[in-house]
Amino acid sequence: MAEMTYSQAINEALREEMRRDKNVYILGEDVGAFGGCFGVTTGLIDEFGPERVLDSPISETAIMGSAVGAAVAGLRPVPEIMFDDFLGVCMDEVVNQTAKMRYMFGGKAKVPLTLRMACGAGVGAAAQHSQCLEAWLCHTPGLVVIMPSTAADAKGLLKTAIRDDNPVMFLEHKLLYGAGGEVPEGEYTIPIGKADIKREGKDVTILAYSMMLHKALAAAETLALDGIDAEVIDPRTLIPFDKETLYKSIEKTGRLVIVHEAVKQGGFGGEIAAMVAEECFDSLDAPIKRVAAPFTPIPFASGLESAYIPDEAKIIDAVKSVLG
Amino acid sequence: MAEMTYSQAINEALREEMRRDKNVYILGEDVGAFGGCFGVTTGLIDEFGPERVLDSPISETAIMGSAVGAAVAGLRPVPEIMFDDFLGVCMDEVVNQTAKMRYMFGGKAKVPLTLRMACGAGVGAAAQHSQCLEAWLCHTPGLVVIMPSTAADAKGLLKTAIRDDNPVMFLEHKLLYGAGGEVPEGEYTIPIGKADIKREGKDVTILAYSMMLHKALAAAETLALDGIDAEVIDPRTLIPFDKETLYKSIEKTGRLVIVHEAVKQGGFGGEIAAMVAEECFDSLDAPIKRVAAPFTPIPFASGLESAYIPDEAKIIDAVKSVLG
Amino acid sequence: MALNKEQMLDLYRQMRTIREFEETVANFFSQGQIPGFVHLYIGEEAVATGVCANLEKQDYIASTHRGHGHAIARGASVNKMMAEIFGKIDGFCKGKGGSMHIADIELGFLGANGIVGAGLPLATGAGFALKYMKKNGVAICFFGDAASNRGTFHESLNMASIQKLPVVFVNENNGYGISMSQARHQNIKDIADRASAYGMPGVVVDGNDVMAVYEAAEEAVKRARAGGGPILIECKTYRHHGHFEGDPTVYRTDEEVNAWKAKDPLPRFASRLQEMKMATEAEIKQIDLEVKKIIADAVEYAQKSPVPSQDELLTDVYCN
Amino acid sequence: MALNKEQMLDLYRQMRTIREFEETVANFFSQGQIPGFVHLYIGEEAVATGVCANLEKQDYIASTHRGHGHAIARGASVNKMMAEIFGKIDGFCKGKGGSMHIADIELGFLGANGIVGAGLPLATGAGFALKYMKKNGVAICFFGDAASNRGTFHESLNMASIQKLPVVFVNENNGYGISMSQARHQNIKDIADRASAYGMPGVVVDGNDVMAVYEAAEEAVKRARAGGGPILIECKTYRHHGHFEGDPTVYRTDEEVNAWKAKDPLPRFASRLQEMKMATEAEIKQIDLEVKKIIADAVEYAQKSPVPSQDELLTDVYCN
Ligand SMILES: Cc1ncc(C[n+]2csc(CCOP(=O)(O)OP(=O)(O)O)c2C)c(N)n1
Ligand SMILES: Cc1ncc(C[n+]2csc(CCOP(=O)(O)OP(=O)(O)O)c2C)c(N)n1
Ligand SMILES: [Mg+2]
Ligand SMILES: [Mg+2]
Repeated sequence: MAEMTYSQAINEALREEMRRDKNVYILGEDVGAFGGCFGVTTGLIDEFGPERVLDSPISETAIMGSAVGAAVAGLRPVPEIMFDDFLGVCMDEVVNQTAKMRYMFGGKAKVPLTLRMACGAGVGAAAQHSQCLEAWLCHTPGLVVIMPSTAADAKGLLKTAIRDDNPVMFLEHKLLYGAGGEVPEGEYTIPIGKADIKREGKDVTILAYSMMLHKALAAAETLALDGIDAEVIDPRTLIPFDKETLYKSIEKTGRLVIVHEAVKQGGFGGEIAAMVAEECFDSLDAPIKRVAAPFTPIPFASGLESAYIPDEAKIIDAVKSVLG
Repeated sequence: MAEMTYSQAINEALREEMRRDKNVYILGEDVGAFGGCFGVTTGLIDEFGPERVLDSPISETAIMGSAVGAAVAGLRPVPEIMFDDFLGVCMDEVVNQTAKMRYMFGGKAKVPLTLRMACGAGVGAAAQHSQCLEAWLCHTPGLVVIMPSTAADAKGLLKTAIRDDNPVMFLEHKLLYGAGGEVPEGEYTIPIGKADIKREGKDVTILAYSMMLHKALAAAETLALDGIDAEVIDPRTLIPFDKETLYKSIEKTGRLVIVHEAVKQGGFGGEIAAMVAEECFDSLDAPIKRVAAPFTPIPFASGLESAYIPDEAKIIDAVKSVLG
Repeated sequence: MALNKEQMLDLYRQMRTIREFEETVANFFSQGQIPGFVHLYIGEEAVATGVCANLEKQDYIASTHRGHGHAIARGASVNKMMAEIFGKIDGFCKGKGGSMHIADIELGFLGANGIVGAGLPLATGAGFALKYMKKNGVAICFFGDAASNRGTFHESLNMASIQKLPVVFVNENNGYGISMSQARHQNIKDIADRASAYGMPGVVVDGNDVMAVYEAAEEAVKRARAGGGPILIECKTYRHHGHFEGDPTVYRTDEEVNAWKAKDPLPRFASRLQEMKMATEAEIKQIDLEVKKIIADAVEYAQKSPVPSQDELLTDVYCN
Repeated sequence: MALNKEQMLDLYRQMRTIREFEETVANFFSQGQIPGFVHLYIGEEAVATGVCANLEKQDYIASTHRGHGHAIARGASVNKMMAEIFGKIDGFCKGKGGSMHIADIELGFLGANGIVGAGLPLATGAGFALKYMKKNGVAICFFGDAASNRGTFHESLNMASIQKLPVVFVNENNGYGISMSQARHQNIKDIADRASAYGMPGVVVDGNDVMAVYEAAEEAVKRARAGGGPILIECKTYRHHGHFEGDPTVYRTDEEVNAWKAKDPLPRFASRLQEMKMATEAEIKQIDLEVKKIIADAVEYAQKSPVPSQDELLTDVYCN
């Protein structure tokens, strides 16, 4: 195992896949010598040159649209949108082109691209630079949606994503970029669609992903002091979603708390809760609780932003309430 | 009561509100002499002239973006996007400008616009002209989301929407345009955020909106022949959502089936189910069932399209399964 | 390069095939046998035909909602096209796409597209791929006059220009976006003038003259293949039918329609062929008859093809 | 119209206020007292100042992520601005917006904007409203060189042109979009040349010369008010600081920075004022001192203002 940051892990995944397959290229704003807004692509242009690491004009529509065109024509683009908040600028390309092309063409197209983007609050970037918008993507047939929470997962999943023939939406939490973690040495990949039990427990299941996984783990440790043994599941991939791992856990614990940073209303947690309420109803001993952001844009002032983001205390409250 | 189509009812609402308030104007593609792609704005240009009924270039970004600018500067724009499928083209304007402006500016802006758009499958328009994308909008704090199912509701709610100081997303189902209905004579409005019990019953609650309300009502009649007495609730407004009416119904029936045409995964039905599973758990005697579209783009061929769209038979099955 | 007789007749045959195909579709649509929206290319045949005659196997084209002509000119099977439009399993997309989504990536046809202006970045990306893979290829993007007001136009031409991509942007200026005339939707006369905003050349061509289109495209394609970068070609043309079948076309006058019908690219090229002694009237009639048969066969093919089975609903969403 | 002494000194005072404000923000940012992203306007003061000096009460401006200068030039309270940047309740947005969302609709300031190019359609809409309500007003849109590659630029200029709206599009060409130089992000030299794609005039101005900017804007604003329609003004300028505070600016050379600093709009205008005998060095120093005090007061105001209370989190999402 090597210790590295989430950002370095992503950088390594990009580098390894670009070495492995010359059809992989990167296109995004300031991804070249500047290394990307968050430094994730640092140094790649030195190894692969400006033909494979392309600085783009501020034209997300063309970034995404040209990536689809290049993908169906045989390349494996890894476009970057600086913030997932800018998805609205190229949503048509993501939803009506990227996601639907294969189906509309009767299976006769492949769109092997991986769109990377930074999401999440916590740095005072306010309403237009802090959102978690995975719910839009999870409602879109044809897309794969991945939100890794650790450096190791980020590396292994990004490598798989780049090799996958389906379009993958890869959401990186900006607060995690600097977070360190153990990453296996050498070549490895992580399968898409496999959840990871990040902590085993028997009293309650906490499902959390991306940044919130870490808050859930911290909450679990605090709960342990009160004798509550929480199981913490990280789905890692939202589409396809690993129901089996989750349902098995609920059968054991009988209780579920779902945690995500996105706005609760209409968030992907609702889908998970609904799925469970439909397919796992008899295993449930208590209502399903969701811990997520309130129905408001993201405020700038630090105190308000902290109040906005779900935290350990709220997770603990939710767990205690389902435990009765 | 007067008999008129859904389309005529919307046209009347527009006409009445434009007469009432000279700051109301319409902007969209072919909304003038052509009368709009579905004929909804027919004749308005004759009464109000091209200064208030503006044909737009194919520039949804500018349609929506300029509407926001005009709204904060004191007008009440009623922009039209021909198909809600094109939301992706102007999603940034909808989500990052329209919805967030008031909050970002500390309450010191009003964005009184009403975006009208046609949604829904059933006319063989295929993957890019048939979607129901309300879930994206329902996940966006700052927006009001309305999906009327009848001519009377469409008229009364559109009038309220235009007068409302919040941005309203108004989704009209294209299969309903030609559907007739009774509409009250004279001036009336319908409040935003009030569900309507379209059929009273005691055995099961069916929540359905837009086109699906009609399929739910048909299913309820068929179920009645089997002695099953279904209550059918039309939320009409999705944001804000009338929980009270729904919860009261569930307390009575103990069972809930949610029906919408949008893709089930990540659809707004998930939010409703999750809400109920969290806040109404003890009133539930059975798992919550959702009847909605499968996780696939919308196919062209008529037979496949029919299989895609939720129908009476699927609603009946779902009801029977929660009763059984 | 001057075209020989065979090539010239091929151009004519291509245009006639498009015309016959479209008239047949119009006919079946009016009988209610085709669902959804259908946008016909009648009157604009010279554009797709003149452009695509310059293409090679590795090249790509991106199309629009009005895509039948582009597909045929690129060499797509009319049988599979007709079957698709009828929603049958032997269609290009197994009946899942319909008129607005006919595509064949293998053939270098990136698809018709239901989103106006969406083809522009797709073609840009295909051009990028061709350059990246050193395939000596070129990507063509067809798009309408009204589409030239979408942001995708701007972003794509800018990107293609700075990346010096082998992309030929072919504007089909038929004077209208649905009901809105060009004079009302933009404040310029020649869309080709927009090229200068991206530092690329812009050319105006008579889009009803297949030879003129051919020659302009020839030069543009040659330049692009040689690494000269993108170019914008504006073809002035007209659609004889309404925007979609069923459009009452209240927004234009009979005079205007008739003036343009007098410039119909088909009889015009037929006369020219005769003037140039490239073909006799009989030869042309013969082609017309052959084409009629081919399209009639396509209809038969489509009608005989089964509808997709119900399990097709859930396939092709993802690759495995 | 020639400016009198008082007006000229006001221009100077305005620019000095922006400079002092920005340097103060830079200072507090580097001390870690300001969260989030901060984009400073230092070096570009002449643009906002020269343009906004032409505005009347009913007019609107739309701004960018680099919006402090625009706000100050439009007459926004530096106290409320500073408080906003510090995230305090007395800020323009009660601390909910921060640097990138300072706004004051009452003042005709449609807001800074975190989305590059988003201001273009907003200003177009505000211009539409002014025309619709016959307010004899004008809407200004500031936007960067890199923003001119976004689709919103294209769609907005086209719409403003066909609707003949009173909108002045002011391009602030500081040569870079973050790290990407203009030469790399577009294949043209003068962004003003893009105006012809919309049938509107385009003008290039020395953006470091406040008088030149003032005069170009004066003409444009007058024309727009008189119903002459929109216009595009390109102001060539430069930002002295990095893209955002903390940017190591690896993408440009010291020579380049120094060459531009030699053209710093502030000392340049100060000299000009003295040459024109509009002000003595002492008078200018006096203004500088006064401004220093004003900004110091703004900091005090901001620091004394309380942070927003927790219930502010959920207010202002909807009107009631
Ligand atoms: C983004 C988008 N906006 C609107 C439409 C509806 N629409 C379909 S075709 C069309 C007109 C297109 O005009 P033009 O680009 O000139 O092509 P033409 O139809 O004349 O060939 C419109 C408005 C659409 N499909 N996509
Ligand atoms: C749609 C969008 N894409 C990307 C960004 C990230 N971003 C913020 S400012 C900026 C550069 C803007 O350059 P320019 O328009 O020239 O303005 P300047 O910063 O030079 O004033 C970028 C890429 C953004 N905020 N919005
Ligand atoms: Mg056209
Ligand atoms: Mg710049």
